Amino acid sequence: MINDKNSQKIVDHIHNFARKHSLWVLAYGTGCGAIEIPPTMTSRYDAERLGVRGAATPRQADLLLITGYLTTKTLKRVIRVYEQMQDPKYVIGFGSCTINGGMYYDSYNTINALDRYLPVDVYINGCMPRPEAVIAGFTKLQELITAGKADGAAKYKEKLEWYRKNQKNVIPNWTMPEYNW
Amino acid sequence: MDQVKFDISLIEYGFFISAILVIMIGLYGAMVKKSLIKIVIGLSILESGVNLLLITIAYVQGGTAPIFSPGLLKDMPLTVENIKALGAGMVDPVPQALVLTAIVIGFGVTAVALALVIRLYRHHHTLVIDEIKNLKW
Amino acid sequence: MESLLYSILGVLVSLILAFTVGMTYMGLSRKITARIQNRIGPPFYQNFIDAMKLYSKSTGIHHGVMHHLGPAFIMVTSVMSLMIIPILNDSAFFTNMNFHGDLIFLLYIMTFGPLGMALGAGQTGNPNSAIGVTRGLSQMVGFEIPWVMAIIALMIRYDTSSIVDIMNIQADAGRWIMFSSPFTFIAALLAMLGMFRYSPFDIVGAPTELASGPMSENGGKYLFTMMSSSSIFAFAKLTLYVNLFMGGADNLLVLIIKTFALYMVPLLYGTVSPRYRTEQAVRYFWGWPSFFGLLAILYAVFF
Amino acid sequence: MNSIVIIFLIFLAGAVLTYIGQRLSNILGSSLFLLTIFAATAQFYLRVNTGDIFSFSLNGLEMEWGITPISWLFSLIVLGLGSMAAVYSISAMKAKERLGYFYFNFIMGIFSMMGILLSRDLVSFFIFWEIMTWSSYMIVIYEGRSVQKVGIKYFLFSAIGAYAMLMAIVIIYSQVHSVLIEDLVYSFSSFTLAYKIWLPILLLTGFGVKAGMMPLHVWAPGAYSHSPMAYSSLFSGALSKMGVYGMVLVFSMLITQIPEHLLIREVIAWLGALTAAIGTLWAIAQDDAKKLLAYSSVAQLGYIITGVAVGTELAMLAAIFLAVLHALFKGTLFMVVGAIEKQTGTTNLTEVTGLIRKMPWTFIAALMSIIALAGIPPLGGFVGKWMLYEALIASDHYILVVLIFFASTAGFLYCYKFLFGFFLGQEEKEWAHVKEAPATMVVPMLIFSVLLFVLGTFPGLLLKPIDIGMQELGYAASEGHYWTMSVLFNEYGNAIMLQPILYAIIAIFLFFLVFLTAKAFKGTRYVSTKDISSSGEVPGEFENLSFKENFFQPFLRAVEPVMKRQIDWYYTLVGNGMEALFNFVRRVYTGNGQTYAIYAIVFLVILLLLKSNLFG
Amino acid sequence: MVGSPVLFVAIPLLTAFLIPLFAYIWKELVRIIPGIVILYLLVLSVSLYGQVLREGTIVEQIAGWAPPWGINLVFSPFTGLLSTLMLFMAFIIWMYSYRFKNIDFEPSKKYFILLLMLVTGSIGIVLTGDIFNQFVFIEIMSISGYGLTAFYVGRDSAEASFKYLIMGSISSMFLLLAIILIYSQLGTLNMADIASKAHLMKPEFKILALIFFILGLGIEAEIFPLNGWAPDVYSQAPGPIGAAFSGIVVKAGIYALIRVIYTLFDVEGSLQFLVIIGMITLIIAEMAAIRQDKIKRMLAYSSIGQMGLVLVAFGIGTHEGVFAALFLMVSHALIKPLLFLSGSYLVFNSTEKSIKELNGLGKFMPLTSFLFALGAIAIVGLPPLSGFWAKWSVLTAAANSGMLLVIGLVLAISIVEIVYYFRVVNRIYFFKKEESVVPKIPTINAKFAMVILAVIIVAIGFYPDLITSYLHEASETLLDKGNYIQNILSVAQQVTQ
Repeated sequence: MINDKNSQKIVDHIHNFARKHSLWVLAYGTGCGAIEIPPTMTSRYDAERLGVRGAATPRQADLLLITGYLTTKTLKRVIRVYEQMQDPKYVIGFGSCTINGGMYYDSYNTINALDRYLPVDVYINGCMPRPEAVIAGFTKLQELITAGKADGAAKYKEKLEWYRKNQKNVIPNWTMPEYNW
Repeated sequence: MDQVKFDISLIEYGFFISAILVIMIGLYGAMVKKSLIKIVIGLSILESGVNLLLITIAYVQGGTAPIFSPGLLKDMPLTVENIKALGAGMVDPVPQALVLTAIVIGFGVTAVALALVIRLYRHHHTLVIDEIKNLKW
Repeated sequence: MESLLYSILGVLVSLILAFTVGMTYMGLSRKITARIQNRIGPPFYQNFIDAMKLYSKSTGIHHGVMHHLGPAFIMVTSVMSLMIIPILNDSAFFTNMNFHGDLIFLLYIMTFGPLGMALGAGQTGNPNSAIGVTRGLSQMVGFEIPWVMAIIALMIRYDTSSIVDIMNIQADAGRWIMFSSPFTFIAALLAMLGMFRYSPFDIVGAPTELASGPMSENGGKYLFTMMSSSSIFAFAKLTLYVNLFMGGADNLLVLIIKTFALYMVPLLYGTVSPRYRTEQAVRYFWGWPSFFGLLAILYAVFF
Repeated sequence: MNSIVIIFLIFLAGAVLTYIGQRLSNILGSSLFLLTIFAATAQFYLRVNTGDIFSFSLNGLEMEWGITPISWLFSLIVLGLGSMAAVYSISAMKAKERLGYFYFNFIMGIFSMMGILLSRDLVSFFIFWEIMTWSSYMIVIYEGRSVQKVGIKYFLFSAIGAYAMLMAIVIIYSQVHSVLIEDLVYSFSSFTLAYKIWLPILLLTGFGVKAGMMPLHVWAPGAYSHSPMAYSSLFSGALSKMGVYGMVLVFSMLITQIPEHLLIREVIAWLGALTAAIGTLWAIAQDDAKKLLAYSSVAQLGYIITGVAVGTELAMLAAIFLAVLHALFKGTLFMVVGAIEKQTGTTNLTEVTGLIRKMPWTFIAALMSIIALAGIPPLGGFVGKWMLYEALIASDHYILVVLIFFASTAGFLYCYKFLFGFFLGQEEKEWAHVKEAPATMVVPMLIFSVLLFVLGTFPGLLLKPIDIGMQELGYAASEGHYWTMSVLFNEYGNAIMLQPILYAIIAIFLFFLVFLTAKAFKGTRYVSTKDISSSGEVPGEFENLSFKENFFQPFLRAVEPVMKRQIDWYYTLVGNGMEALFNFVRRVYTGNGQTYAIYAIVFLVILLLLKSNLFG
Repeated sequence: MVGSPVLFVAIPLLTAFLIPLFAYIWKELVRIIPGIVILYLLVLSVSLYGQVLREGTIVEQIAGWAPPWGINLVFSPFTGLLSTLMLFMAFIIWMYSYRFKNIDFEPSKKYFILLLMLVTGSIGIVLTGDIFNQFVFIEIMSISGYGLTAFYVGRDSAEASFKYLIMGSISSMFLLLAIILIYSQLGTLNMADIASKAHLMKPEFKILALIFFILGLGIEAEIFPLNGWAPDVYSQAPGPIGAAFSGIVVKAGIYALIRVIYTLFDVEGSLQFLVIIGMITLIIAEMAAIRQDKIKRMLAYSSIGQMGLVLVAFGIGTHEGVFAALFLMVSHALIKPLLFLSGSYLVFNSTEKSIKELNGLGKFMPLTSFLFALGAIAIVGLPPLSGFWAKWSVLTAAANSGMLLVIGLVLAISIVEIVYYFRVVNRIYFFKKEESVVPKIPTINAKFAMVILAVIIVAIGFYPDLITSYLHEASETLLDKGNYIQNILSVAQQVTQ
């Protein structure tokens, strides 16, 4: 009965509902975007009413926030954190820097397109995005989850080699353990 | 033997006092003098003093030498009473015997002491007793 | 046989009840905190959603058997406490395994959970977990002192070590122990602040400093187990306090009202408090709360 | 020949033969060693019945050897732990030097303990007591130079205790003109009041030293932690119980006859509780597992002493029950440390880490005994502690309960430290090579673990013989009476049966273990302990991520005022003062011959001056 | 009669002077003859002792003069026990020193002459019934003691010997003074006679005489302020002589003191004085012992302390007390020589003789070290060795007399004893050997001598009844003053009738 496709669908639906309304965020304060997180969470905008809540460790988190530009040095940590998160997991790119490098587009040690290294589910545009935009991003992600389209993690597994190649290109001395998920 | 009663006269006090004085001198020598030789001399004097005291005790006023010769007995019969009566007039012989023994012993001790002094001098190159204190505490 | 089934059913119901009520209280606490902070806050059922989500995580990791068993340990503790604590006065349905002397048993059982969980946290190899555990255990030693003093004062005063007896005594006297033995209640209440690990005493799982301490390696189902067990445990503790000090409850509604009222104490105290360091917390518990505990014992001995 | 004598002969001959055999060949020595202990054990349990008596006369003293139920009970500890520790020590001591010496003293240790238990008179009691002291002393100093201070300290305190005891025995002999214990008990009531108070105090000092009672415990941590672990298990498990045994005798036979007995009882009970509390605090502060266990032993013995001292039926029952259990779990724990020391070469909790996957059986044994130690149901420690609490509350020792409860809660801290330090935490590359200890070491530990479990669930198995023993000591009534006194048993009737409450606990435990987590266990994946969330950093292979140093620093900060000074410090102060005094006094021997001569004269003068005071 | 008590004095004295003659026959005889003589005397003593136990005290008159005029030797169960013990110790010491240090012919000649004289003196002290005779024997013993102490040239032996000599001279002075006093008052030198007439003495003279005796004999018995010489002598004399001092000489000194106090006078308070002075001696000696760094000095202080304890036991004054004292004497006479004998091989090749040099010798000299350890364990009174029973008897005796303070102090001091003995034993077994020390394996005869002692110690420890009956007999004899007087003076009556 459980294996039945329809009932699985129902279960998925319930699960997705739960996932959608309970987004535990690991806010990786990589860049200046980190400053936008506190107003988002506190009284003025109160993201918690959407079920968004900070998580202390990647093991507990569902959502990785890449808040701003990523240096190659930080990228390594971000990849590590991402890989430690449990499925299902989502990534939100924060600000222009994650999309095309933003104002650091020609810097020697920041990456330009986050998507080449990690599967980003939602981008939030702006430099910096205001809390309203961030909340809009969360809502967008929730929509995607409901629709079952927030499948970045699956994509990452699928195209792991490609991602790895890109990652290794920018990260010298690759010492990370193999992705074991 | 009955308890011997002594009639202590002034002269005997003199003997006692002098004997004790000798002992004191000996003790003084043995305890205050720093030279080993003087200490040995002190000890010798001490011996002599004690011997003198011993002899003094045995002294009987006007007594004779404690020798029983046939002449002494004369015509008296040889009874216990007579012998006792005779003996009362004699100096007590036992302390004299003791003193003889003690003198011999004292001699021996002095000899050993002097030998030791020689050994000590060879070893320490001094005769001052205060400096011969390798063994202490 | 029938009665056995009946009591098993009762246990299951009380379990579900504890889970539900506990979760709701947790959710409400988030809501209340949010309102105090002038936020809207999550809906009161947010915790159910969170639990659901955690349970629906499709992958999970463990660092070894002990890590895996850790949440189970704490769950066992919670359920065991719940089984022993009578839920309602003279209820035929909730025939819990309360027995004569269960107070002492409870004292032990309640300390067992943290230890079991500590073992689990230990095996993760995450230094943060271990640090959290040491803090947690230290605090436990702290608040156990006033707590045990309060319990002993109760035992002396009412000459029993059974919760049911104490409930009956209150029912007979028509007066809550809260009022008849105020010192005992104060000591126990202050100890409860530590038991709940709410704000001044929440350094154990400091989210930023220790990455949530003992549970930093737990995600998904483990976290779910811990969350639900802590809700159950919270309910059990509140019920115990209600039983001991507030005369128990005749029906579920009264129970819920009383427990909720009691629950507000650590919650509200927490929302307005900063955080104690561990040694400060320990010393705090050995200060006034223990003094009240001592007073309670003296009071019980002499009056 | 009397079978008691035969046992003693087996021990003595076995000890000597083992020593000789060990010189000839390793295997011969080890097998003789085991043979001796097992032969004696078998002889004891098969041939000796309670009530057997062997009496003889020595040096004009009537002496008697025999066995009473209470000593039979303690013999379980001695021989049970002794034989297991013997098996354990074969592997544990492999490739060590001076094995003959070790075996000899090991056998002598067991021999003397059996002697203590079988003695029915005070002199042979004392003789065996002293044999026990020096045989254990010999093993304490087994490691050599580094431990000689520890050894002297141990021996010194043992001697203080033993001489206090000897003084009591001598006084008793002068009063009773017999050294038989029964005569003492019979005529104790006719003693003067001063004797009635001082004799138990002297005896208790003697026993208190061995039992590690508060101001006399300072030898224990060093001695327990520095002897080879194979012996430490016996040392802490059985040898210290001899002190408890003596205390049980004193409290049940003598103190009950004192009208003002309450004060002694209170003082000793308080000392016991303080021992428990302070011992626990110091155990928490230790970084070395041996030291930790040693202080923990001190603390655990504190509970037992308290129980014995309070001396109500239930308290006594609890204390003896705890004594047996302490032998089991502390024996196991010392064995665990020994196994770890053998496999890793160190017992420092800050160095060794993450052995759980390498030494799983050892871990299980350690876990079981820690659970028992901490007094968590369903293992035996819980039953004992519960009875103790009840007894204390029932006899109005409220503050003691708090103190003991504090000790036992704080005990969790070091329990956790022990388990975490060795078995949990990061699995470092440094210890990757470690293998499980040999079977002969693991099996005794596991046997004890199983025993702990059995005694926790079937406490009646042990309570029954304790009950018989206590009736011998003059405690009243039947088993039912005792057991209804304890709330643990009354509702659920026959204590021999498995307790329903414990049934329930185990059932729930299994339920969650199996149904809730077994499936989940499959669904989750094992990752190494290096793969932890550490801010995205990838720890290197040799990067130390263990949290070991200052493990309980916050807690220790909180209790700092209590732990400012060890009692050792005061003893050292006294000791140094004494040595300085002695050093001063011996300067009367100036080394100058003349001075001696002057002394003679001065002495003369003094005698002359005091002659009327001194003579006639 | 198997032999006469006179032989105990005559034979060794004679042999001592004949040894140079024997040397002309065969040099080895110098070593063998003393052994044979001592062995003969030992056998004689044992058989006489057996006879005495069966038939009562033997009183031997010398040169036919009956007591109180003549000198007499008394072989009672008490003196017999002591003389047997002393001869046994002498035999052990002879056996041990047969090849000690491979001494040359000339020194060994002197050594054995002096040793025999020492034995003569000691046995004479015990057996004689005449105070002046006792004085002479004391002097014989002392003079041979001076000689033996200064036996080695290389050490500070002369210094020790000189101190001994000074004290010895003072001792003899006081003895003579005491004798003078007694003689002047009672006109007799026979002990039994003095004892029977002691009540006739003026009390002040009696006490003065007693004080002089205490001073004179106290120097030999090593009571507190008079024992400054003892540690020096023990430590500087050759090892076996240290053993002889602790096993023979001191015992003789104690005997003499006890004889004076128990038999000669019955001054009230003298027993109490014994307890006090014994206690002081014990305490101060053990205090000094704990801080020693020379092994033999430590043993010496320990020996002094033990003697203090013996005096305490004698001071208890009851039968049990005397029994305990005797037990302690016997036990100490066995154990302390064992310590000296094994200890002197342990520091055989070292010049300093310090405790440090014992480090780690357990591996190199297993037997010797073991015996030393055994001795140490025995002397601190750990069961099941003989020391325990000795201590037990002392304590019970004290307890029966209600001297609880004594018990406490003795036990407290025992703890001090434990500390310093175990420090040494630990060093032997568990320390690293000093580079400079060259271990010396004992010769076979020395090993044999030590093992005999050890075996006896263990045997007594396991079965004290081996000796207790003799000790009881002996203590009864000592306490039965009337019988002593009667035994001796009845001889006189037989002669006069």
